[in-house]
Amino acid sequence: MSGIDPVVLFFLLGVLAGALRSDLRLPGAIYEFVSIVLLLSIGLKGGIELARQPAEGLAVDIVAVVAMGFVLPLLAYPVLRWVGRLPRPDAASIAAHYGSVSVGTFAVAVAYCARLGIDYEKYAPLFVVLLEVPAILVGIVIAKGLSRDTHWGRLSHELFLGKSIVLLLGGLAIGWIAGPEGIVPLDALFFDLFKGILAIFLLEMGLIAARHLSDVLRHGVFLVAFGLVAPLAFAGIGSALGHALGLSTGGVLLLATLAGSASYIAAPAAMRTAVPEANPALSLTASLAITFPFNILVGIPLYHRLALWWTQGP
Amino acid sequence: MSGIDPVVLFFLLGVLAGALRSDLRLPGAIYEFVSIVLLLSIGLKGGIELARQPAEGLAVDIVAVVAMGFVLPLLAYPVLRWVGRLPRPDAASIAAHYGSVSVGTFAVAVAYCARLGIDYEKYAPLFVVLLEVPAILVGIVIAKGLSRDTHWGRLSHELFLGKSIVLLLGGLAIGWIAGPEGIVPLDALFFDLFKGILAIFLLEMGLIAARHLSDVLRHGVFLVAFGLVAPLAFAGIGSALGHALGLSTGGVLLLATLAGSASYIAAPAAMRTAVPEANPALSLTASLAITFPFNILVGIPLYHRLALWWTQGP
Amino acid sequence: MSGIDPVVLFFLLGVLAGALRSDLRLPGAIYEFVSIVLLLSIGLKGGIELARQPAEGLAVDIVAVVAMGFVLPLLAYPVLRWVGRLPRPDAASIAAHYGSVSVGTFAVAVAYCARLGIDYEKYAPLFVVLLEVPAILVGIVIAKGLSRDTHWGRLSHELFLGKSIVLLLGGLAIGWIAGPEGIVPLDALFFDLFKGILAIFLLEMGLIAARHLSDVLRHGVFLVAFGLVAPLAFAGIGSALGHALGLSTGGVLLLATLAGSASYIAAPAAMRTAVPEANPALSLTASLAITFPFNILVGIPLYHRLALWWTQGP
Amino acid sequence: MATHLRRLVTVVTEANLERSLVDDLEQLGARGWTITDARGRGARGRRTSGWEQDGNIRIEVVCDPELADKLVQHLRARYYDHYAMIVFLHDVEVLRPDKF
Amino acid sequence: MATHLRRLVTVVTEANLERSLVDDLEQLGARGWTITDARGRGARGRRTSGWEQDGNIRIEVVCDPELADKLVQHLRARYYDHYAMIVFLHDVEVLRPDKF
Amino acid sequence: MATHLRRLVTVVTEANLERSLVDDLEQLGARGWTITDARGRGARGRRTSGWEQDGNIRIEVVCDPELADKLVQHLRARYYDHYAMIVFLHDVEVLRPDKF
Ligand SMILES: Nc1ncnc2c1ncn2[C@@H]1O[C@H](COP(=O)(O)O)[C@@H](O)[C@H]1O
Ligand SMILES: Nc1ncnc2c1ncn2[C@@H]1O[C@H](COP(=O)(O)O)[C@@H](O)[C@H]1O
Ligand SMILES: Nc1ncnc2c1ncn2[C@@H]1O[C@H](COP(=O)(O)O)[C@@H](O)[C@H]1O
Ligand code: NA
Ligand code: NA
Ligand code: NA
Repeated sequence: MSGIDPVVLFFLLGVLAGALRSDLRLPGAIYEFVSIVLLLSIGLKGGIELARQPAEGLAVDIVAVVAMGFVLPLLAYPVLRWVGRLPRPDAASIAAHYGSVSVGTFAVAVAYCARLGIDYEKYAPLFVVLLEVPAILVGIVIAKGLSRDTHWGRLSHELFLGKSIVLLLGGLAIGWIAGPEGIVPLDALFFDLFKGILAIFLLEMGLIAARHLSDVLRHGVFLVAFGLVAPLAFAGIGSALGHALGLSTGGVLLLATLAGSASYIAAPAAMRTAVPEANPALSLTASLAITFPFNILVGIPLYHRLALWWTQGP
Repeated sequence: MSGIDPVVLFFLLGVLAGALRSDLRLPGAIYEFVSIVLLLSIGLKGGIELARQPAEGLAVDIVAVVAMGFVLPLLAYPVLRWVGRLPRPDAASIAAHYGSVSVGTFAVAVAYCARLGIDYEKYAPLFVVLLEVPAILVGIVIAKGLSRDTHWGRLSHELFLGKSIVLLLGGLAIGWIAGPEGIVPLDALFFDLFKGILAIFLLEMGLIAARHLSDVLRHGVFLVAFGLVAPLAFAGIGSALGHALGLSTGGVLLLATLAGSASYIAAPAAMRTAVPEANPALSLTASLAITFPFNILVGIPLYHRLALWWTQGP
Repeated sequence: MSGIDPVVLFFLLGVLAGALRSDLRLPGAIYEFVSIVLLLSIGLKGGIELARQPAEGLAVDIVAVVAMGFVLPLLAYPVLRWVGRLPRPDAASIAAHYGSVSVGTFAVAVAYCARLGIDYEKYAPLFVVLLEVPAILVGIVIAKGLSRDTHWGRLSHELFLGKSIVLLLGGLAIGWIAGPEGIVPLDALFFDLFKGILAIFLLEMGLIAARHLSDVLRHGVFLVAFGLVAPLAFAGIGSALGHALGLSTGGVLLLATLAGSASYIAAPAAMRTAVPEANPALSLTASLAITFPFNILVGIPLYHRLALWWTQGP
Repeated sequence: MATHLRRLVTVVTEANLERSLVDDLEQLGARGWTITDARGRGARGRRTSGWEQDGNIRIEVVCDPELADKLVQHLRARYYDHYAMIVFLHDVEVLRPDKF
Repeated sequence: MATHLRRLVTVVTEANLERSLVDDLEQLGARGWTITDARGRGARGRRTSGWEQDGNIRIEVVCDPELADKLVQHLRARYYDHYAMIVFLHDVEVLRPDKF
Repeated sequence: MATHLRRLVTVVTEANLERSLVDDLEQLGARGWTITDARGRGARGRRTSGWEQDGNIRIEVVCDPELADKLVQHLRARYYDHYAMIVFLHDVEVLRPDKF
């Protein structure tokens, strides 16, 4: 569908450097900064477009997307529990990770659209916000029931005020209030640098993924298979929903990507607190070392075809 | 006087996130980097303009501005001591903070001028340098007298070679030596990114201010009142001086902003060393959680009107 | 040959601030980030140009440059050992530093060429990669012989997978694969910001150099003399080789600069592990506080003349 | 110089427990603590700083023996089974006994 | 393995005192020290790293009992009243007694 | 609360030795360690963090006396002569003796 995106090459460079045990490493402060800028950029971009052409009748989309966020982990759990024979907490935790989303994967898909000039609904960043939390809630309830032990107050605080939601919504709001002209002086940082910053981010993700690669085999062939099949299945569901909602090709592609992506920031942190019995290495390895690379290398172009198939017919 | 500047929205986002106790935080290294770039940008900009059109007869301006730096804390002290009934060290320390200046506030005012196309004397960054130290010296002398205990040597070293003075003067010098053309290759970092970097800076300032907001009420209504009235009064003085010196509207606005701003970097550090009896929470809360937000949200547009009133008549 | 480059003024500002013991400092995370971006930029630039016009017959250049990397420390060692009367490990270690290269110096030379519009062979970043390691190997062998004690495996891993080689080669590969158009979205970070980031880097290098300046005199006049004469001599050799290989003026200038530069990252780390008896203060002071400033202030313009002399005749 | 004996409890654990542990310390009545960032290895594998989900913290609490006991019991009950954590204690001397 | 007893003095205090404390240590004749960045809570409230005016440092000095005494006295006299600071000490074993 | 005695070995040394020391710890059989970044001064001069070639690390190992001895001997033999390094040890109490 066209050559590989150079930002993805940065990911591969990171994986290679990590696998060869190079001493290359990105300071934690830089990783945090780079993710903050990415989240703000994505939010701002969405907000500006909303200011330009207000999205009407968003209510249906919102409800449908949130519903998908609740359903996906319910589909994943039985497979993990009975096909994969994983203990309940682990199955629930992995289900939560795969029902939730990865902003990094979304950013790569956005860059993909930009590169190929694919249009999409500009409120797409909202989907990220909507999909992040529901699956995590479901995962916790599966693991623990609606038990008193769970500090729901603290937990939902942690979930709804997590860094990514605050920055995405904040960016959306600022972009919407300030509008396209208002943001112009900020373009240099948030838009012109977007891909460069994404490249740095992916370099670090590659280094991190490489650190977890050695764990992949230890966890057995089921986890690998799940990490490759789940994104495909979920992207299928996401693209079907996108089509049903009447989204454009780009919109379908992005919703498929989100559905097919697995969280490696919000979900791990929340599951660690709420379901400590779950082994964090399992879910993190799957989402970070299998599904993330799969999605950015193979998945996104595939979901593009899928979206074209839905919107233009076979 | 026109819609709100989007960079100010970043400040509000920070305050909101902080007040809701979100886990959003900016790494210390990024905060430091961002302030370094801001200081250099401001200095470079001034230096370039000085290279373009040399400012003649600056001597009078310099003397007058420095004099104002010595006078302002002398005006604040009696109010703090006898109206506010604060202990001598605290009153002296707060007076020093308000007599000195905030570079962050200055940066927002510069962005304000740029957005509305308001011209100003390009040597304005010099005012920042000139105003930073005198009030701190006065504050120390009020608190301690000209006592032997004070290590004046070490102290003035710390003051005159503090980060902000070194970077502002360094930037001025480099800009002046290299001139507009020489700096062109550096424009991308220091000028194109200026507002984006200011946005990140203000996001963090919002988070910091929020952390101190809860202290505001504890310190009583006097401190709040002082934090709101002092900037107005001092900005009045600053604008009058600016007018007397024959500055343009923008110049009057900037000098008013500086006079009305309160230090939260140089003054706290110096007072902590020289007047340890003063409670740092008092002065920091006032300058950071009251006066800084007031100035960037309300003050600067107000000082603009004030400047127009001086330069164009009522 | 034209006024001083403003990035060099940032170096001087750093030296001044450091010498006056200002509290200005750049966070370690920023220094690391800035060097990562510089290395990637240099690599990418080379890769893009290689994609544009493939360099044929590079084999001869490669062999010749690597050979120079082996020869330079062999020339330096006798001088250090018998003229400077340094102990064998110290002489070997310093020889390794001066035979190897400084990427920071190379970046300043690249900026110098860009500013004066001097063309050079675009595969020049390869020279950096080729010259980094050989001299270090030679230094270790001089110091220790081919002894069993040296963990050659671990050592060569450390050398060939060091940060600078990975990033330079990685950048080259990515630039080469993606080609000029592919990289366009990354231009803002890696090319537009190049000089600004170099300025920040040099500011920090100035601060570091200043910290080591006080050591210079302690180590005696021989070290100072060596730190000034060695770059001249080695740049002479580098320029002769460049001329022999038929490089353009810019290519000769860059190869001279590399030969004349002394490592302060790869070599110190490697010598510390492999030749712990060598006093790291000696070699670091020479390369960082003497040779680096000399090269960027005086050396590069001089090597430019030298290159002109070779390519255009006297 | 008259000094007084207190206990120093040191905990090394996962960085994302920080908020939760600070809440615990407040509830147990600790009057102060000190936290530094750390990395390391233990039974639950290598933990490298630099990425949010990884990384350790090292918490120190100077307190009287009763609180030390309560704290250690609490940590054992609540965290030992499922989190990367080590705890060790020893006596230290302080000057202001009323402060700890 | 023959070891020798020395004192380890640990100070946790405001980060902006670093320069001043290092000067003090030099004047008192300490031959070495180690500093790490820290955050924490105490009688003077919560101190979070990440912003220049906030943040703590944690200084360790291994020394003989005399210097430990002098150091602690000095800290008490000069800083206890007005700065966020705690100090604690205990014995440690070292191998090279002449080094400390 | 039943506690068990173990040894805490603390090493402060050059940051660029980290990889090498971690290898040593693994070979000597240490089951865990904790590392923090540090700066400081000692016989080999001032070491400030912030630049790669400078900077210290501070390694802590909780272990039984035999391993503590072996570790200290190894450090002395391999690093004392040529590297900036200090080592000190003392007893600490732990709850899970099988862990260390
Ligand atoms: N024996 C040990 N000595 C020092 N630190 C340790 C030791 N064992 C574990 N740690 C630290 O405690 C953390 C959690 O340990 P664990 O629960 O054993 O994985 C590790 O990541 C290390 O930082
Ligand atoms: N009981 C304690 N245990 C450990 N650290 C403490 C304790 N009390 C205070 N600290 C640390 O010492 C700093 C200054 O304490 P204070 O002077 O009590 O505010 C705090 O910010 C903490 O980092
Ligand atoms: N007496 C001491 N107390 C605490 N830390 C020390 C002491 N001496 C040295 N250090 C630390 O150990 C490192 C190496 O020490 P040295 O080998 O003496 O240069 C120094 O950089 C300090 O961080
Ligand atoms: Na998903
Ligand atoms: Na003021
Ligand atoms: Na060289």
